[in-house]
Amino acid sequence: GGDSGGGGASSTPSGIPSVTADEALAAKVPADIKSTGTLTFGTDASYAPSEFLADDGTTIVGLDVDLGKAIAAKLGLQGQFENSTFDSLIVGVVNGKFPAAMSSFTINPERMKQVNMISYFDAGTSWAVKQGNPSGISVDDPCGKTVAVQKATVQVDDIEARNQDCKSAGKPEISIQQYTLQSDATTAVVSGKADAMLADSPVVAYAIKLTSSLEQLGDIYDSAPYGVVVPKDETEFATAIQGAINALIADGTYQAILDEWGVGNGAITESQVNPSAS
Amino acid sequence: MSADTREVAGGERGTPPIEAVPVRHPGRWVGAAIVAVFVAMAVHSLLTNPNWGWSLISNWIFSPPILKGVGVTILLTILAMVIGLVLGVVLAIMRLSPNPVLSSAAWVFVWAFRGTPVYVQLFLWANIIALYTTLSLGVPFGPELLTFQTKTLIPAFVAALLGLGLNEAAYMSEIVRAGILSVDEGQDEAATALGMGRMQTLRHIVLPQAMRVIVPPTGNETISMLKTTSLVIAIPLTTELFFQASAVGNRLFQPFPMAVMASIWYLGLTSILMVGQYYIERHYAKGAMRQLPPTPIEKMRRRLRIGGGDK
Amino acid sequence: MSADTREVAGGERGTPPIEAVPVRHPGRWVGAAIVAVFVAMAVHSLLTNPNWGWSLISNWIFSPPILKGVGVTILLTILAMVIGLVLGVVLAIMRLSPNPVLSSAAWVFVWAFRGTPVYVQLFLWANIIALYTTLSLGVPFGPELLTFQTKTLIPAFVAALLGLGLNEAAYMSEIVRAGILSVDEGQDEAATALGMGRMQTLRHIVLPQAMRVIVPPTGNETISMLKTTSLVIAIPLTTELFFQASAVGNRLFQPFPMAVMASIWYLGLTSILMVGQYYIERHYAKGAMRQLPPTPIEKMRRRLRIGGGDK
Amino acid sequence: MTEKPIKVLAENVHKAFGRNEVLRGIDMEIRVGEVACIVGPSGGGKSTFLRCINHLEKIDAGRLSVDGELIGYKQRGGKLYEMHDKEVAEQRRSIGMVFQRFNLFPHMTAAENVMSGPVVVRKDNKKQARERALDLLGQVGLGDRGDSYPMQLSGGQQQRVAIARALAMDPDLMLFDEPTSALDPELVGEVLDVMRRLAATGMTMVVVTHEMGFAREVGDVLAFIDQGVVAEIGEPREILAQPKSKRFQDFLGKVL
Amino acid sequence: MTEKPIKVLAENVHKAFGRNEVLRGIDMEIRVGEVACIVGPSGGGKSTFLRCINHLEKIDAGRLSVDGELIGYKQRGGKLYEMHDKEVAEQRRSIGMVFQRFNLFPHMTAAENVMSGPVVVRKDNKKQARERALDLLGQVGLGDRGDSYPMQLSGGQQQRVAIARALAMDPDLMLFDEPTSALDPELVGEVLDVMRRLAATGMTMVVVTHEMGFAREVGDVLAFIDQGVVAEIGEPREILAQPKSKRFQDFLGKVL
Ligand SMILES: Nc1ncnc2c1ncn2[C@@H]1O[C@H](COP(=O)(O)OP(=O)(O)OP(=O)(O)O)[C@@H](O)[C@H]1O
Ligand SMILES: Nc1ncnc2c1ncn2[C@@H]1O[C@H](COP(=O)(O)OP(=O)(O)OP(=O)(O)O)[C@@H](O)[C@H]1O
Ligand SMILES: [Mg+2]
Ligand SMILES: [Mg+2]
Repeated sequence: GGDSGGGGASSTPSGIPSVTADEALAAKVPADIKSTGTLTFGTDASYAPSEFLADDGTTIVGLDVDLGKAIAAKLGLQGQFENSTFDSLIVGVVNGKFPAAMSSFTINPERMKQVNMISYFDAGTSWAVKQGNPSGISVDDPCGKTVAVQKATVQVDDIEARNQDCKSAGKPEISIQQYTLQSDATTAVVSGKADAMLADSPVVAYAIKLTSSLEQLGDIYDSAPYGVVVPKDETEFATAIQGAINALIADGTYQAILDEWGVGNGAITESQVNPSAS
Repeated sequence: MSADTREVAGGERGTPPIEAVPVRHPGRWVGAAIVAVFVAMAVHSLLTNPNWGWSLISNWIFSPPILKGVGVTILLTILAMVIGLVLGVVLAIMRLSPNPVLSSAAWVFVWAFRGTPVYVQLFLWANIIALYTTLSLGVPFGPELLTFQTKTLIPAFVAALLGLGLNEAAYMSEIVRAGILSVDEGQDEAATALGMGRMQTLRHIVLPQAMRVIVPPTGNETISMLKTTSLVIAIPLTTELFFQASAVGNRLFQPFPMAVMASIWYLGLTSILMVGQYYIERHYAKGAMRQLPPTPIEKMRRRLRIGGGDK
Repeated sequence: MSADTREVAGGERGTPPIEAVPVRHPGRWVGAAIVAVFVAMAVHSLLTNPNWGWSLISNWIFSPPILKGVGVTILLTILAMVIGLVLGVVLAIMRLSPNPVLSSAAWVFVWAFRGTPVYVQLFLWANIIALYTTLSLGVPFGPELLTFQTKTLIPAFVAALLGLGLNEAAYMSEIVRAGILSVDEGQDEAATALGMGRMQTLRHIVLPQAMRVIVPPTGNETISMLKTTSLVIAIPLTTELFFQASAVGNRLFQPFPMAVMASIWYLGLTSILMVGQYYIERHYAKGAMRQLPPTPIEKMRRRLRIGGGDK
Repeated sequence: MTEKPIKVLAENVHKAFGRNEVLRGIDMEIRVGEVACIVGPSGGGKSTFLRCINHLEKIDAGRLSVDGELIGYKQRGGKLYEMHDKEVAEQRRSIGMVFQRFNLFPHMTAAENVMSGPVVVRKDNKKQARERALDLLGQVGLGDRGDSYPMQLSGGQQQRVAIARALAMDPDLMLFDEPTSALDPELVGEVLDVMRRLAATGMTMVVVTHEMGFAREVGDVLAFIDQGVVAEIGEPREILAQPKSKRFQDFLGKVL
Repeated sequence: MTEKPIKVLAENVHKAFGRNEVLRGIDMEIRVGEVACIVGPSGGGKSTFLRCINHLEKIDAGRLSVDGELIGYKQRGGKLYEMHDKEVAEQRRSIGMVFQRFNLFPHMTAAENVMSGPVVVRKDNKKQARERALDLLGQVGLGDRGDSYPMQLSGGQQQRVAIARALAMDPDLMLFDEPTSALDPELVGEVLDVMRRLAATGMTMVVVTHEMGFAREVGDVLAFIDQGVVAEIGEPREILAQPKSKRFQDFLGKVL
């Protein structure tokens, strides 16, 4: 995916302490992965700051990448990220194309029916509009306006629900633009192709930080954790990853990485496998 | 064919027809066997591999969103072809006009639209908005007389039509032009000698005859247009068949079966068009040759009679 | 031309050439004027509207990621065409084989690949992994002898090659087949009578002659392949030109200028190919007709000499 | 036959295609009601001259007028003005032309071919135009073939339809460019008959042909065009009897 | 001329295309060194019979053998087996064929045309094959045209190249299907001369032709094939002098 990341973001952050493997956790890693020595995460690199392409157009960088590599390191593995379309990621994990996926997956029941999800970050949904909200859109009444979202994200359901309300309230429909890439959605707002976009709070925050022409609309809502995705049957592996995350939280690496990407406020205190609350 | 041969040959002097043991072609059958194995594997997996999700497909293939998608796809195809055809004729005539401004303008149009991917063109149309948030009609360099909000003026569907239609126009203009040039010059001369003007000649004499050359490729264009509509995701226009199918696929975490389902729809629609196309071509060939050309199969047969009599 | 006419006519009996006031074509000039206005508007906005971001374009058009993208696009085009050509010839021969298994297999292949959008095919190739986590070679219904991890088997670039190449093969096979069928049957007969087998005849006699019919459309296929590569986003293959361009565009929140930049690249590349194509076609026409056909321009001119002598 | 007014007047007509000088000073006058036959070697410029008469080709130098009216130009004061396409078309209406290769419109029936001029150009009423067409087809002996398409007709029949088509515009001058040389020998006669009858009606005709018999019998004037000039001209029987120029003698040697 | 062994033996040969019975029981024997000429009305089945002799067409009933060997079939025990393409190709090598429309390979020079058989089929060494080709071209009077492409040659020259091409495979039987009927009259002679000389070398030849002169002078046997049967056969001069059957008389009436 294109990336909303400006200049410096590409180089891996320096302030992150190096991670040492934890044998106990490493022991829980499935044999076939252990044998390869690398843990490959599927991701959709169009979602700055969580995962996006650096200026060279090829390297994948971002919050999830740094976290994922740290988790892998804890498990005594080499972390590695592979680009794919967002809608093919979970299926990819289900079918074993990827042993795991990290791509800002908001944990929700439907997804947990398919896979195990290990929480690692708290994010909500928030909206962005052009500076000064020229089209006068509001989160509660987007009816008749043009709104951009990324295909297959939770925000699609969100905006479609709101569109239903508009219809039932007899108001004009929302014209929803579904983009393959989040960066396209963001760009659509900046270029005036859409009146507003809604996406995960860190993405919106980061986009606003990058371009002066955007501002946040309303507050963050629907706060829900992001989760690492692993196959349903790999419960042991799931707990291993959970352990790794908690270890990272404990030794401060976790916080360091979040701060590095300016999303420290989304930190969680403890990682869970398939948290019921969401 | 041996059947009626026998009877025929039997007719005279009751000669026994040749009863020979047919020759074996091991090599050829090995090839066939290999192909057969692949086919078998394919079929086998089609039937057994759950990932194909046939049940899913059969559940969804006639569901409202998909049918709506099919409708939009067909509508897009028709409208885009109409735009392409009309504009194409205009461009072709401009291209052949003695007026340098007109002909070179047409040339540039065709060159630009044939030289860039339609996917990129669609993307550009969608983003024209970024360029002209307000589209102004007016004297260039002068005051703006009329202004529209392009965002409201160019919704996704219109953008898609523009993108597909203008692109098609570039191709159609070449087809129409070829058709016009294919008509014998003697025809213009005769018409001109009767006192017809250039436009009258074009309309009453040249274009009707050009149809023979224009119609068949137009059929092919329609077929490929049907497929090209799947690219409007670049805009994005989300009501079209493939987007709808993959949206369902995402909701169910089953993108593959839904894509297969979309393919089935496309195959069905194009197949219908292809059959029509085949007969259109035969029809126009007939006009040209008085007597029908052999069908591909006939041609194949005749050719094979030679390879040494394998029937 | 009036220049040399004058001198020529002047030659004899020193007759004064006709010095006539040329006729005006108001109607035509109105048309021209309208076109001119549009062109002016376009140029005007091109130069004045900042959104075009010419400076951006000039900054990025030769930047490493874009150049890399161009490279990948060209590479994809070449490799996909090679696959398409080779496989296309095989399919064409299968299609013409007397063996029903082979010919119908080829027919189905062509039908399926020509009947579905290449964009959807690419999507399917990218997701085939989801279908066969492990691709197994083996006796159908029987034990699996060999198995690969498809994930390791099909990286994005290969998937793109497969998708583009196989799709192209379907089209090329039709072109090759048309070429083979275009060769006079007397040629097979002569070869057969000399004692050549069908494959020898095909290789030494038929294919070389079929080239005349095969090569020109192949050129067109190459041109359109260059544009089709922009669809590999369906996989996604992110190193290709348009994806890289729009990635930059997104990074700078300037999608439009970057798309324009990509278009400029495509236009440049296709223009080069088109020129080549033009001469290929003339070359093969020459072979066929001993004497070159008029260039489009010549033809146009001649036609216009008739509309009533406007030059 | 001197007192009739002049129909076609060519004075020193020049025409070149690029560097190829085709007409290098043609002089000819044809009077109302005359049948002028033009003969000459291939490439001599016969067709080109004929095409200049109805402005299918534009002359480079000289004067070419029909009924005293310049073809393709208007003279106002000392100045020449090119005519507008419409005016040229206007002039062509009264000049019928018949081509070597017939050039019938293949997508129209014989009757529609004959109607096409009147209906499209003169905007005649279709019904009357059709009656007139069938009448004309009758005159060329094809009254019953009105609904046949050209490709269903023999060459001779096609050429006769072409003549009827030209006549449908009620021309007072008819140009024929080798009307019979694309026909099988046995079909030549029927076309010449029609032309003969047409001549008898007093139509002014300019006929490029290789049929010396026709020229001798029907022609009032015979012109020998070679290398872009009228090399010899006169009363057919006379000049065929004793051709003066060497070139003409050689030519006759070949064709007779 | 009776004692020579039989080269081609056709017994009651039948061939139909779909419902169209083309050969309805052809009987003919041609002995080594004979020149058999076949004449007959168009559509009578002459070409088809010729094509059956080298199995370009498959016969439906009857027996057709060359040198006592069945064409296209093997007999083992009482049973007939179809031959494999390769074996048929094998048989064809020793049978040369010359077509009405020459069928030279347009993408090859004359020499390459002549070489093509030996090089592709017999895998001869290119260099020697070329020498042989030029030698053969010399024999048909085209020693100097080895590097010309077919379209640079006249019809007569092309047909002579075609004959050389057939001879390059060292056949002991040559089939000619109206070798001169696509040629302008003035070119017929040169081809017939070549064939005459070829006959003089003792080559067995089957010639479908309309050249009665050639048949009378060179032919040892003349067969009249009509409606798919040999309606009359015998020593050319005799049967041309007093044709028995009515059909043959009529036919001769037309062609002579
Ligand atoms: N449209 C044209 N463009 C260029 N050259 C032309 C054109 N028309 C005719 N010519 C040339 O003008 C010369 C005279 O042509 P024209 O047809 O008038 O001869 P002609 O006397 O009619 O010969 P023919 O008896 O073969 O018809 C020829 O050399 C021909 O090549
Ligand atoms: N390949 C074919 N398929 C179908 N019918 C055929 C084929 N070849 C020949 N025929 C038919 O067989 C009949 C005899 O054809 P053949 O060419 O043998 O006659 P012929 O004696 O050679 O005539 P000609 O002198 O014109 O060559 C004709 O009616 C022809 O239509
Ligand atoms: Mg002429
Ligand atoms: Mg024959």
